[in-house]
Amino acid sequence: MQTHPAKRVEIIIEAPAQRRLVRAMNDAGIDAYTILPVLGGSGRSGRWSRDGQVSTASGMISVTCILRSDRLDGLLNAALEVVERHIGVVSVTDCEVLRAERF
Amino acid sequence: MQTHPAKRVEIIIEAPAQRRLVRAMNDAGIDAYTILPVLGGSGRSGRWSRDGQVSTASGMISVTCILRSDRLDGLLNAALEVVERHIGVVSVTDCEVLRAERF
Amino acid sequence: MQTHPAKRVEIIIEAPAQRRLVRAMNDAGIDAYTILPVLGGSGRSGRWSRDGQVSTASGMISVTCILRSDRLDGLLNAALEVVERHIGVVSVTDCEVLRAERF
Amino acid sequence: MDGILALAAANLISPVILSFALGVAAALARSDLTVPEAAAKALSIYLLFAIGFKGGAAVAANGIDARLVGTLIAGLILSALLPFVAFALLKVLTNLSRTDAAAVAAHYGSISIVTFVAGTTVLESAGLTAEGYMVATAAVMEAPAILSALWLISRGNGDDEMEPGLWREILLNGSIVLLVGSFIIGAVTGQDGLDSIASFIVAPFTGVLCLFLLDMGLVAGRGLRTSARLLGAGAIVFGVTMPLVGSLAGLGAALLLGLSTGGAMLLMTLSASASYIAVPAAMRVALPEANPSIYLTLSLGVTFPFNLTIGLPIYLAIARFATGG
Amino acid sequence: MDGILALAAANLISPVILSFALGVAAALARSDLTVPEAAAKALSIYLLFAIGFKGGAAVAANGIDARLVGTLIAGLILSALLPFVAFALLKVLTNLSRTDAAAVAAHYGSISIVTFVAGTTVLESAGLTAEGYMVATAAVMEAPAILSALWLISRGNGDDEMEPGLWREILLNGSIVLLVGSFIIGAVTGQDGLDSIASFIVAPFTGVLCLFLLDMGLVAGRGLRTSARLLGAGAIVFGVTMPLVGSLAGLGAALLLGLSTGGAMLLMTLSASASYIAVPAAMRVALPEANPSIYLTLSLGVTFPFNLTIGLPIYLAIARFATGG
Amino acid sequence: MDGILALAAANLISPVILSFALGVAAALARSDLTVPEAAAKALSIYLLFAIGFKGGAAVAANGIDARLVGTLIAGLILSALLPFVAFALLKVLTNLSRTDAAAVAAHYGSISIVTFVAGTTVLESAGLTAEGYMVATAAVMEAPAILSALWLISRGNGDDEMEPGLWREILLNGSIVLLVGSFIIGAVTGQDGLDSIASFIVAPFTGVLCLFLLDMGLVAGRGLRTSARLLGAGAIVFGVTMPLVGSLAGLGAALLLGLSTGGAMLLMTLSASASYIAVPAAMRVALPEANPSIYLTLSLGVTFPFNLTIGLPIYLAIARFATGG
Ligand SMILES: Nc1ncnc2c1ncn2[C@@H]1O[C@H](COP(=O)(O)O)[C@@H](O)[C@H]1O
Ligand SMILES: Nc1ncnc2c1ncn2[C@@H]1O[C@H](COP(=O)(O)O)[C@@H](O)[C@H]1O
Ligand SMILES: Nc1ncnc2c1ncn2[C@@H]1O[C@H](COP(=O)(O)O)[C@@H](O)[C@H]1O
Ligand code: NA
Ligand code: NA
Ligand code: NA
Repeated sequence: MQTHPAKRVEIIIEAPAQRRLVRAMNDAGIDAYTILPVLGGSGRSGRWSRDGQVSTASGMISVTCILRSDRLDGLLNAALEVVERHIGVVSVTDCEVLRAERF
Repeated sequence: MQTHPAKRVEIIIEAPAQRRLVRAMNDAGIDAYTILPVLGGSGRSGRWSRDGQVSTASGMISVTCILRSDRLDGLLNAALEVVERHIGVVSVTDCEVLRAERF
Repeated sequence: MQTHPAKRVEIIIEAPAQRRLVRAMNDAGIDAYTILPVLGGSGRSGRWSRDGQVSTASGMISVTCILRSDRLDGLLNAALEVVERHIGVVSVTDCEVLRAERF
Repeated sequence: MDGILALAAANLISPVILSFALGVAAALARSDLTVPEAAAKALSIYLLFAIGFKGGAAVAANGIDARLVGTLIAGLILSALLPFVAFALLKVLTNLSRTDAAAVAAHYGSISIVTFVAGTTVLESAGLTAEGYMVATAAVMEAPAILSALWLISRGNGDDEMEPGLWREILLNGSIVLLVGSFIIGAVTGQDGLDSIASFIVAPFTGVLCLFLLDMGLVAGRGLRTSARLLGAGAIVFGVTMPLVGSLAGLGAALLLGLSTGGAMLLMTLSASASYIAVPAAMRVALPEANPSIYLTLSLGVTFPFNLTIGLPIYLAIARFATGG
Repeated sequence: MDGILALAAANLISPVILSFALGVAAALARSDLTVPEAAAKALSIYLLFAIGFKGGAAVAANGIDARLVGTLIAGLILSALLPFVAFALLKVLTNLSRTDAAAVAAHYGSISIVTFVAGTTVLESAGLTAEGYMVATAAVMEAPAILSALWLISRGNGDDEMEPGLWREILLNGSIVLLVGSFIIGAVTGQDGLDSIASFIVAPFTGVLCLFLLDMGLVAGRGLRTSARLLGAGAIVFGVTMPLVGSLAGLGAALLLGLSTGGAMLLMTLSASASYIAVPAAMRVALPEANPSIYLTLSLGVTFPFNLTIGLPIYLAIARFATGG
Repeated sequence: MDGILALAAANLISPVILSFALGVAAALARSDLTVPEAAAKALSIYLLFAIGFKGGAAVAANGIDARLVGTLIAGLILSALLPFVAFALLKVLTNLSRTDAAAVAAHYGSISIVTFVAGTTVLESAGLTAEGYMVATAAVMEAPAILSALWLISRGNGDDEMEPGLWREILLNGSIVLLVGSFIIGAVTGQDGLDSIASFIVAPFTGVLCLFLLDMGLVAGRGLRTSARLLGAGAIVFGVTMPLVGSLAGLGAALLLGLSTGGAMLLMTLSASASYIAVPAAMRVALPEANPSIYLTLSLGVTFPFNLTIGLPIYLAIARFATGG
C-alpha cells in the first residue's frame, strides 16, 4: 500500500502546561495532535503517580503529533520553548502515513 | 541483545469504530494489538476532549499493532477501509522486537 | 533544530508486573520512564478489556523509556527477564531527542 | 399565562437547573472545571438504574393494562415518525446535507432521559403524578428513530441494505440495556425491592442529578464554544421549533390514549426531547459520515437547555389546558 | 426442603441478584454496557470500607472473647488447608497443570467478600444475626491460602524459597489493608463512629451493592463468553463441588467453636466462596505462569453465581439443621 | 489545658481522622491501596459542591450584613499578606531558593477547604456554630495569595509583567469556580433548595469525607515516602510554625470584626491552613521553575496533618479564650 514519509513527535509534558503547549503549537501553525493520558513515571525529579491525585498539579500527558518533515522544526521550536520551563521530554520518530494530503 | 525488525502500526480512531476495526483486522488475520485510551485532541474537525463525556460517541482510542513486515499490507488495507469512513489517522514506524517468533 | 539520536523502548506488560519491571530497570541503572494506561487488547491469550475490572490482576500498562543507544542492552536484558515470566511485548524504535544531556 | 411564568421562574431557580447553568457558564468562561469521564459515566449509570427501577416498581404497583400497551405502541410510532417531520423541517430551515439532516432527525425522534426526569420534577412541584409506565415508554422511544433515519438515508442512496449486526448493536446500546434491565428488575421485585434500595436510588436522586447536570452543562458549554459557528440561524430555529412540534404530536397521542394530565405532559416531554447519549453513539457507527459537532451541539447545546428552562412549563400548561387537569 | 426452595426463590428475586443477572445477560448479548474501571474500583473501595467498619463497630459493641480468637484461628486454618483439598480435587476432576491447579486452589482457600455480604443479607431476611467478628474472620482468611498454594508449587519444584518481599506484597494488597484498616477504625470509634457515618455506609449499602454486582455480572459474563471453552466439564464440576466441600469444612469448625446458626452459616459461606480480587492479583505476581483466564472464569463465572443463587440457601438450611437454629 | 487535650483526643479518634491515618500508614507500608484518580476527583467535586451549597444556603438564611462584607475583605487581606510573612519565615528557617520560597508562601496564604470542614466538625462536637458566610470567606481566600507570591518573584526579577491570561486562568481554577458557583446556587435557592438535596449533600457528607481523607492520606504518605528527604528540619519547623502564626493573624482579624467564637475559630483555621489543590496547580503554570515536591510535601504531608490533629483543638481553645466563648 502507498505510504508517505512523515515525522511522529511525542511530547511528554506536565499536564498544567497543556494550554501553553497547545498555544505555542497553534502559533507555529500546528493544530493536529492527539493527547494520551499518563499514569505515572520517573525521572530526575523522582517517581510520581496519578493515583488518587485531586489537584491537576501532579500529572503528565503525552502529546503525539504526526506531521510532514518540513513542519518539524516549527513544532520543535514551539515545544522546546514550553518544555524548557516545564517538566517534559520530546522525541521524534520517522514514520510512514497513509493519505499524505491530511498532514 | 538479539532483536528482529518489525513494524509498529498506530491507528488513532474514534472509539465507536473499535468493533469495526477489530473485525476488519481479524478478517485480515491480525489478532494481536493493544488499545490505549486517548484524552483529547485536535484535527480538521476541531478540538475535542474526553472530559465529562457520557456518550461513547465522542472519544478516540489508539490501537497499536506490532507485526512482521510481510503482514503490514494486510493490516493497512483493513485499517484504511475503516479509517476512510471514520475519523482517524494511521502511522507506521520501523521497530525492533525481542522474541520474533511471537509476531 | 539540533536533535540527537536515541532509542525509544516500549514495553507493554501486565500491570501486576510493574513493580518487578521497575526494580529490574533500576538494577540496570535505568530510572527514567513513563507509564501509559492500556484500555484493552488481544493476543495469544485472547482478548481482554479493562472495563469494570476491580482486581488489579487483569490489566496492562505501557512503559516507555527513551535512552541513549549504549544503555539499550541493559534495559532490554532487564525487560526480557521480567517479560519472560509475565505477559508482555517489547519493541524498540530509533528516535531523535532534544537536549541529549538528559538521557 | 401568569401561572406559566411563575412555574417557569420556579423551575429556573432550582438547584438542578442552576447546576446546569453553572456548568455552561464555567465552560464558556474557559474554566478548567471538569468532571472526570469515569465519574460522568458512573453518574449516568446511577441515573438510568434509578429511573428504570422506579419506573418498573411503579408498574408493579399499578399492574399492566391496555392503556399501558397502547402507550408503548404510541411511543414506538412517535419515535419512528418524528424523524420524518424533523427531516422535512430541516430541509426547509437549513441547508444541511442529506446525511447530516438524517442524523439530526434521528436525535429528535429519540428521547433524552434527563429531560424526562426534569419533567417529572416539574410535575411533582405542580402536585401532579403520571402513569408509572412512562419510563417504559421512554425506553421504547430510544431506538426506532434511528431506524427511520437510516431508512431516510438508504432510500436516498438507493441502497437499502443494512450492515449485518448493526441493528443489534444499536438495540444493545448500554444505556438502553440498563434502562430496560433495571425497569424489569423494578417490576419483578416491586415495592419490596424498591424499599430495600430506596435510600440509594430515591433519597439522594435529586442531588446526584445536580452533579450530572453540572457535567452536562460543562459539555454543552464546551460544545457551544467550539461548534456554535457550525450552526446557522436556521438550525437554531429548528432546535427550538422541533421540540414544540414534537410536543404537540405527543399531546395528540396522549389525548387519543386518554392519559392523565401528568402522563400527557411526560409524553409531550419525551416527544419534544432529543437524545444525546444513545443516538450520537449509534450515529457514529451507522452514519459515520455525518458531522457529530452538528447534532451534538444542536441536541445538547440548544434543545436540551430550551426544554429544561422554557419548554417544560409550556408543555405542562398545554397538557393542563388540553386534558382539563 | 420446601423452606429451602422458598428461601432460594426469594433470594433469587432480589435487586442484588437480579442486577448480577442483568450484567451477565448484557455481557453475553454483547451489549456495550460497561462500568468504567475507576467507578468499579470506587464501588469496591466503598464496599470494603463499609463492611470493615460495620464489622469493627459490631466487635466494639460485643467485646473480645475467647470464641472470637478461636474463630479467627479457625479461619486461618481453614484458609490454609482448603487449598490442599481443592488441589486434590482438581487433580481428580481435571487435567490442569500443577501450576494452574495450585493457582485455582489458592482462590478457593481464600474468600469472596461480596459472597459474604450476600450471605449476611440472606441471614437477615431469615431473621437471623451472626457474631460481629465474622468480618474479621473474613479478613484473616484472605491470604493464608496463597501461601499454601505457593508451598504446593515450590514443593513440586523442589525449590522452596520465596522471592524476598513477595509475602509482604501479598499481605499489603489494597483490599486486605482497606478491610483490616476500616475494621480497626470501626472497632476504635465504635457506635459513635458508626452513627456519624451511618447514612453513608449503612443506608445506601444495598443499592451500591446492586451496581457493584451489575459490574461483576458484566465482567463474569465477558469472562464466560471469551474463556468458557478453557474450562472442561471437570473444572465446572469442581466449581460447584468445591464450595459444598468447603462449606462442610466451615460447618465442622463452626460446630467445634459453638458458633450461632448465623455465625455457622457465614463461616460456611466464607469457606465455600472463592476470591476474585486479592488472590488473582497475588497470583499474577507470585505464579505468573498460571493462566489467569482459568482461575478468573472459574471463580467469578462459575462459583460466585453458584454460591449467590443456590449455595447460600443450602448453607443456611444445613447450618440451621446442624445447629438446631 | 485538660479540656484541650480531651478535645484533641476526641478529635483524633474520629472516623475522619483515622481514615487519613489509615491512608498514610498504607502508603508508608508500600501497600498498593489506591483510590483511582477519577474517583478522587469525583469525591472532591462532591465535597466542594456540598460545602459551597450549604454555605450559600446559610447566608440565604441569615441575610447579608456589614460584618459579612467586612469578613470577606479581611479574608482577602489575610490571604494577600500572609505570603509575605511566610516568605520571611522561610528565609529565616530554610535555605530554599527565592522561587521555591515564594511558591511555598503562596500555599500558606491560601486555604485548604478540607481543613476548614474538619474545623467545622470540631466546632460542632464542641456544640458551637459559626457565621454562615465563612465558606464565602474561604472562597475569597483561595487566590489572592497567588498574586502576592508572583509579585514577590517579579519584584526579585525586576520584571513585573504577568503573562496575559494567567491571572484569569488562576481565578477560573475549577475548584474555585465550583465552590463559588455552588455557594451562589445555595444562596439563590436557599432552604428549599437545600431541603431538596439534603439527603445527598448533608446526610452522607461525613462518610464521603472519610473516603476523601483516606485518599489524601495515601497521597500524603506517598509524598512523605518519596520526598521527605527534600525537606530539612527548618522546612518542617516552618510547616508547624506558620499555621500557628497564621491562626493568630486570623484571630486578630476576627476580634476586630467581632466574630462569634465559632467564626473566629474558622477564620483562624483558614489562615492556618495551606492549599494543596488550587495553588499547586496555579504554581505549575505561573512558577514552573519551583519544585513541586517541596510545596506539596510541606502542605499536604506536614501542615495538613498538623492542623487536623493538633492545630484545630488549639485554635478552638485560643478562640474560646480570646472571645470569651
Ligand atoms: N528518558 C525518559 N524516558 C521516558 N520518560 C521520561 C524520561 N525522562 C523523563 N521522563 C518522563 O518525564 C517525567 C519528568 O522527568 P524529569 O524532569 O526527569 O523528572 C518523568 O516522570 C517521566 O514521566
Ligand atoms: N496529524 C495528526 N497527529 C496526531 N493526531 C492527529 C492528527 N490528525 C488528526 N489527529 C487525531 O485525530 C482526530 C480527528 O482528526 P480530524 O479528522 O482531522 O479532525 C484528532 O482530534 C486527533 O486526535
Ligand atoms: N503484536 C502485538 N502488538 C501489540 N500488542 C500486542 C501484541 N501482542 C500482544 N500484545 C499485547 O499484549 C497482551 C498479551 O499478549 P499475549 O501474551 O499474546 O496474549 C495483548 O492483550 C496485547 O495487549
Ligand atoms: Na423526541
Ligand atoms: Na473459600
Ligand atoms: Na492559610
